[in-house]
Amino acid sequence: MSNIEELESKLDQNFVAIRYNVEIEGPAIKPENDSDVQNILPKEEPYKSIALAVLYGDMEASLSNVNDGLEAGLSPIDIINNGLMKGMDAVSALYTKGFYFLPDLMLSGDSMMEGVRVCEKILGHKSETKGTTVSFVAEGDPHDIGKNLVVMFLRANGYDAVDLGRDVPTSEVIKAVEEYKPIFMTGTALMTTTMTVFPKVVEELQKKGLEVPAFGCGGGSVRKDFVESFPMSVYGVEAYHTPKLADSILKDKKTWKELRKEYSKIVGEFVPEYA
Amino acid sequence: MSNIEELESKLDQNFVAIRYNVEIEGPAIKPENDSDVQNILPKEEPYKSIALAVLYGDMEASLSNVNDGLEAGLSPIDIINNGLMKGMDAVSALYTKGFYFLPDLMLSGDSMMEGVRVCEKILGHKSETKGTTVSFVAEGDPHDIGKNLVVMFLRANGYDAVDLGRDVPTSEVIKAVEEYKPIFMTGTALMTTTMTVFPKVVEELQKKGLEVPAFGCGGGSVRKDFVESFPMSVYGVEAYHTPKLADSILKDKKTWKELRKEYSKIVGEFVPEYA
Amino acid sequence: MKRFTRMIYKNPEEIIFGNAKFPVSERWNIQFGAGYVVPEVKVAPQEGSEASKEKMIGECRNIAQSACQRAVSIGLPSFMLEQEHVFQQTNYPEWAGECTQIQAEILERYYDEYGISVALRQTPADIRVEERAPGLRGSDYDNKIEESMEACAANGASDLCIESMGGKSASDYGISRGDIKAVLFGIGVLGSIDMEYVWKRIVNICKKYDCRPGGDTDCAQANTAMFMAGGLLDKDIAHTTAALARAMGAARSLVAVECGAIGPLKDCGYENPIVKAISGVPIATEGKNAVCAHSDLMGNLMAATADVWSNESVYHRQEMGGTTPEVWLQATGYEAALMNTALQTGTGETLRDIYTLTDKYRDPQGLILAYDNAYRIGKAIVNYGKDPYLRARAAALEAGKIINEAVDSGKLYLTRFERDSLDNALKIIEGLPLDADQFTDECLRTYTRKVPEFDPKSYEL
Amino acid sequence: MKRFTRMIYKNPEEIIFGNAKFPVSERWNIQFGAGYVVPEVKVAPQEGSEASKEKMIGECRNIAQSACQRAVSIGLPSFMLEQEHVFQQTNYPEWAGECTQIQAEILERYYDEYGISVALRQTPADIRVEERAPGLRGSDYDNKIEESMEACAANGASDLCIESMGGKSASDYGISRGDIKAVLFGIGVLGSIDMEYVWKRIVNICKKYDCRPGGDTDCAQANTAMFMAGGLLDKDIAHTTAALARAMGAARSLVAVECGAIGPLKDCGYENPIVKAISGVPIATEGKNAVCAHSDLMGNLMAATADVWSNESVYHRQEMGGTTPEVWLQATGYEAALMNTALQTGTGETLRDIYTLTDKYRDPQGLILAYDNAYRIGKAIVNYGKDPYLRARAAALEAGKIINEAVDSGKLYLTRFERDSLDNALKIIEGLPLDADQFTDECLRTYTRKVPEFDPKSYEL
Ligand code: B12
Ligand code: B12
Ligand code: SF4
Ligand code: SF4
Ligand SMILES: [Zn+2]
Ligand SMILES: [Zn+2]
Ligand SMILES: [Zn+2]
Repeated sequence: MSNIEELESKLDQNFVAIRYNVEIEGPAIKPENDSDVQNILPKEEPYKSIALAVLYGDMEASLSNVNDGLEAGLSPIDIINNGLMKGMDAVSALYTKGFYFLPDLMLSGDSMMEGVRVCEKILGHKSETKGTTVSFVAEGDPHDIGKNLVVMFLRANGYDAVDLGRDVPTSEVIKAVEEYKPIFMTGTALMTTTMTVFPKVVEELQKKGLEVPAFGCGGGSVRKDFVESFPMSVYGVEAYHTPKLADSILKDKKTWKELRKEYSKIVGEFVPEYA
Repeated sequence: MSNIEELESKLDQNFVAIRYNVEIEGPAIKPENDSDVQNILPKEEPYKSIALAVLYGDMEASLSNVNDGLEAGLSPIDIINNGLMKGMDAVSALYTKGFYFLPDLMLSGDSMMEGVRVCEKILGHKSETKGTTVSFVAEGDPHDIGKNLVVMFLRANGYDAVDLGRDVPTSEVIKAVEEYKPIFMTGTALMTTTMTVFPKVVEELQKKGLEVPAFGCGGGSVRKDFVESFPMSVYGVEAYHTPKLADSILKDKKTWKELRKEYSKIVGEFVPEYA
Repeated sequence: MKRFTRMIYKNPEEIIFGNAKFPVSERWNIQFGAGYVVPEVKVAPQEGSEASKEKMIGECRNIAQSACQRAVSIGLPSFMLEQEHVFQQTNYPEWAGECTQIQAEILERYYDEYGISVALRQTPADIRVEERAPGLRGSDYDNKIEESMEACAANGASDLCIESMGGKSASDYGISRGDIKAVLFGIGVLGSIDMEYVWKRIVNICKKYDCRPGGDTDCAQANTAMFMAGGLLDKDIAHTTAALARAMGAARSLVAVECGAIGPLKDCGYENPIVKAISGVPIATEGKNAVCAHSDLMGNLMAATADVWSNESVYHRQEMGGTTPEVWLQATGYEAALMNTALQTGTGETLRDIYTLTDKYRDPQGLILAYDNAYRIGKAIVNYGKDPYLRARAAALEAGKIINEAVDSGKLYLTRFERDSLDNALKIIEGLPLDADQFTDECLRTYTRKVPEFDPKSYEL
Repeated sequence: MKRFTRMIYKNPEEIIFGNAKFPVSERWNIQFGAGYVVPEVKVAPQEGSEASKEKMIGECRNIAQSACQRAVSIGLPSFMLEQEHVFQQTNYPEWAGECTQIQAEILERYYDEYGISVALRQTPADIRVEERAPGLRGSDYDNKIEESMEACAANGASDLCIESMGGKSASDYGISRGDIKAVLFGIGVLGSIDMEYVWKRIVNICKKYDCRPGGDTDCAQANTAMFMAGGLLDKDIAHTTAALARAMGAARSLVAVECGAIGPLKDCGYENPIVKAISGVPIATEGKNAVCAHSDLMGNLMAATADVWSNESVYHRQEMGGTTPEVWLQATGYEAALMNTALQTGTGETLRDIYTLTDKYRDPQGLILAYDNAYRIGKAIVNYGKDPYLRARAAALEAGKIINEAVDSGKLYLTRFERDSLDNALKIIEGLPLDADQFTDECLRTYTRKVPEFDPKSYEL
């Protein structure tokens, strides 16, 4: 027996580290048995099956359900709104509660989007979305996962999220605002030396007399105090906050000033940065 | 032999910690043999002895030298300017070079001040100083050593430094400015929650139409960015910088804006906070 | 009042982190010195939070919440939150009560939900001003301290501390001039007198509640010397002078325990290893995870004897790695975890010894606090245990001896400034009277004149 | 190109901090892995410093100067300064050169004046953008990286590193969906291919100067997984998935060494213990003194095998305890001092083991990097050493086995999410083809469709 094994044999781990994630885990339940999910899921078929396939992130089942529905003469709009989107709503609820995880969300999102695409082909045009948003990663910055999550959350929540990519020149951001007139724009930067792009974007917009209702700025090194040092902006903390911010702009006509003040309330949880 | 002794016997300290202070120490020299000191010290007696007593921080010798000089009919003003102050200038030079330490400085300062007091008694009034300064510790703050050093350095360099003490209400600071019209004011705060007094002081001054050429703000928790967020102020780093700042106001008519820009140059050394 | 005249520890080898002869239990299922080390975190309220009670409460809530969140997120079995009051929190006892209450609520919620062991330390500020009559006793400020202490105890603090300032006037004068007699007077005599006044009161308050009297620190004196001494290349105070002040500080901080404080003693008392060796109470210490706030020359050594391992109040703000309560609790939490692993695996003594040796010869200040040397100073103190002055004097002499021995054996090298300051100080101390009253009289004559802030009435002298 | 098919270390017990089979010397009298641990510090340039070359140079000077000052002020025998370039420093090679030059000058001044051993690491940024043709090879950005590298080497860098991004497109897709096949493709195949391209070039540049090729890190992939996995209570990526990605990352980061990198490998390569076990080169690691920048679940464990002990780029600003270069160098400096004391006193193995055990069962990611387990993964890799795909696959399978053994022996408990993700991943990996070309073909078919950013031409596929 080597020395580390000998030491290890004496160790009572409870004095060193506690895996609270394991300690607090409740019993396993099937996702469709969760009470919130039951409230969200449609009762009638085939919507129920369509939603369930999304809930399970099962792309194949989702596609065949959607095709079946279309063949049975259901309207593509109904399939999207009463089936696919409901499934996604249920997924979001489970994610918020901590029963579902990011990969679930991503796979469900993929399943939903595939279904929507099929429906849109039948429709012959893009389906109605809640609104258009624009997202980008600052020029000179390669870190794009946060932005990818933001875009995914927006799409999963029914927004038409335009993704400009990473290392995006400021001029392209301005062009996109002119073109899409987004109801919300998000910028991600993970470096002290790239977050400085945000105020430049605002300045350029103002020069051209353009405006967005709010410009969510987030990313690993970005600080609230920095973001609040220029106008139009709101400091964004978690990617899954994004659709809540967008919703509150859309539904409650919140301005960027109000978003700053009511952030915690709008996203519905304690946010240390905003306490 | 206990275990720690056994371990200790194996230890080659050069791999753990190096006492660079010991490593770089040059040979001992007598203070009066230092070339800068020789340039500063008066050549003629009794000024030379008076200055030397200050240089050695020898209060008794200083007093008796001064008394001897006065009895011999020298003017109190000459004793102060050509004797006591020269000694102090030499002390400052040695402190700046790192040959002298704070206690040397304090004791020399005490010796000089005692001598000055005796001369002033003969004069019948306060001796001419370079100018008046006002120093205080912010309301609610008990930490006063930094302020005490600031005051000591100012006095040692020929300023009439008014010391308002610690935990000083803002109203008293304003009153002192009205009364003394200082050429420089210093505030010390060592806490995040007391440095907020500084902008309040400035606001109150402005309300009353008062102004000081510059308001040096320093202390353990105070940050440059904070100090530069309101007008009239200069972030102060080391207590021994204070007389250099005051001198540059006095001689070069520097404004607080210039002090901010030229801080490193004025104090004559690399200051990380200003780099 | 009981005075320590014998060592509770019978030999230095017994002293080790996470273990104290007299462990302390506090609510929320936490023990100190009972075989494991507890990490501590504290964060200074942001600028502006002092502007209103509501802001300060929000600030305190936020600090507690962030710390709890990180604790469970990295799997800490236990931790202590300390809040060091700013002026307003103590000057308005209502603030003290409500800030404590919100933090207690949050800690309790995490205790209930996760079973994590927690503790809440409140440290009201010593806002007394000696030079403003009536000085240290009976002033408005003095009364506010008492009320704040009670408000904390009544509203959920699991223990109380203070950094009391008695004797600062004289010691400040002495430290900045290398006048070791003034330092000894300020710490050994005045500091010890004031401690009795302050601590009898705190102990009485704690008796009424489920709240423990923690401890004091010689921050106002020995830490002041340490901070002014600075790094190796600083040219202010000799590090040997600071070492002597520290040794004296142990004689003074011991008074809290003699009045009934049971620990864990307050983190910034770098003299705590000595007090632990004498009295057997658990101690908080800080060192290499206090870099956020200051630079000491014994970052590892201070862990060797810690029962609570702390950071130091830091700006409350965002770091890339989270907010500062999160970041710094993680820092102390991981170090405590290392110590606990060592204790669990029977390698605690080895870790203690390498912690110690890392800094033992970095600087004279660390040298005298190495647990073997701390023990020696403890013995010097208890030899004169009944006399606060003589024991502080003995502590300084023993510290000087320890330094000289290390120099003689070629393990520690001093600069000329350190060497001269030490020789000079030891010569003076050796020449001092062996009678406390005589010493006090002499000092009263000298320092009431030389130190304008010093007010004998504050010490009933 | 040489491939590792045998372990340089003959058994895991030989692996310990401060010692590598193949120590590295750099100018300014510093050695890595030669019996002592070197502390490292790095600080991110402030916002706004990117606005002009002059500002950036001032910023770099300031960082170097502060670090040097603190180093001598606390008595550090040696340290390494790293500067991770921001976009502009790499995109304008002139900036790279001049920033390096000023830092080299300052370090040299301290080396001359105090005799302190120093090193200057420069890490140009991988600014290539795969999804923008011509992608990873031959684009303007790609050429700028080369020029910047050369400018650094010519102006005083003592070694060069990079965090290269090859394969990120596929691995990002896979990590966020728990698609382990995409992760393996991104790391094991694409990452390894790109590493060859990047590293042959760096090694060639270094040959021309007194500058060493340091190493790479799987930051873009394994760290991304680790960061997204987050703390114990986060609900994004399963920590078991992140552990598998880390194991694969070792197979990929090894390529730098195979191309001629000699270490110390770059600090944030948490896979470095595995690479060290295989190749014997010194490594930089980071952990509990990187809390400023991120929260990992193995803060102590990563010290067990460190030859250079680092913080992580932090805001450049003032703390109460000094500026951040000072504060964080003191943090890593004190930890390195502890390790060096242990090495000196013959207790290094004990410290290594308690470092390791502190985090071994905190999380599956730490478990597989414990030096004994790292060694096992290393063996799995060299068994298939000649085939980058198969060795990454073998690494993941071995990591899975290690986790399952710990679970079976009751030492580690997994959540359902971790359990399911692991079972699922292992099942998929086991079912993958044993032929690299076949695997690559399959993946090309799947992921060119699913991952819009992925461009096979960037890998000459
Ligand atoms: C992984 C990583 C990389 C990977 C990135 C891979 C990828 N796919 O993106 C790679 C290897 C490419 C990389 C490279 C570099 N990196 Co890097 N990297 C990281 C690291 C470790 C994690 C980033 C990450 O993906 N996090 C996970 C994602 C999900 O988080 P996120 O993007 O922040 O998003 C979250 C929130 O911010 C929020 N959010 C984001 N945007 C928005 C918007 C809105 C509206 C809302 C509501 C929310 C929101 O949502 C997410 C949470 O849900 C960070 C550390 C850190 N603290 O972030 C360093 C970090 C960003 N990198 C850093 C550095 C220095 C670099 C390099 C410059 C180093 C170098 N010289 O080589 C290079 C970049 C080179 C270049 N081109 O300039 C530094 C930046 C320091 C600085 N100057 O400020 C960091 C901070 C590390 C550190 N020191 O702490 N890096
Ligand atoms: C010693 C000390 C004390 C002693 C002070 C004794 C004394 N004689 O002053 C005592 C015990 C009283 C004390 C008490 C407290 N303290 Co205290 N204390 C310190 C400590 C450790 C050192 C301070 C010191 O004397 N430094 C040496 C002097 C020389 O430095 P300085 O004053 O900063 O001056 C230097 C420069 O700033 C400059 N300077 C200063 N002013 C100016 C002006 C100009 C113009 C210029 C050019 C230069 C300049 O010159 C000097 C250098 O040459 C600091 C730590 C630190 N980082 O500073 C904490 C510190 C200030 N204390 C702190 C705290 C929290 C407290 C308490 C509130 C704790 C409590 N709850 O009990 C209490 C205060 C109670 C109250 N009344 O409110 C915190 C403040 C945190 C915050 N909120 O921001 C600090 C920062 C510790 C920490 N966490 O890092 N403390
Ligand atoms: S030194 Fe630090 S820990 Fe100690 S009392 Fe003062 S502020 Fe608190
Ligand atoms: S994780 Fe940190 S150390 Fe590693 S490369 Fe990315 S920024 Fe640098
Ligand atoms: Zn203190
Ligand atoms: Zn402390
Ligand atoms: Zn790193």
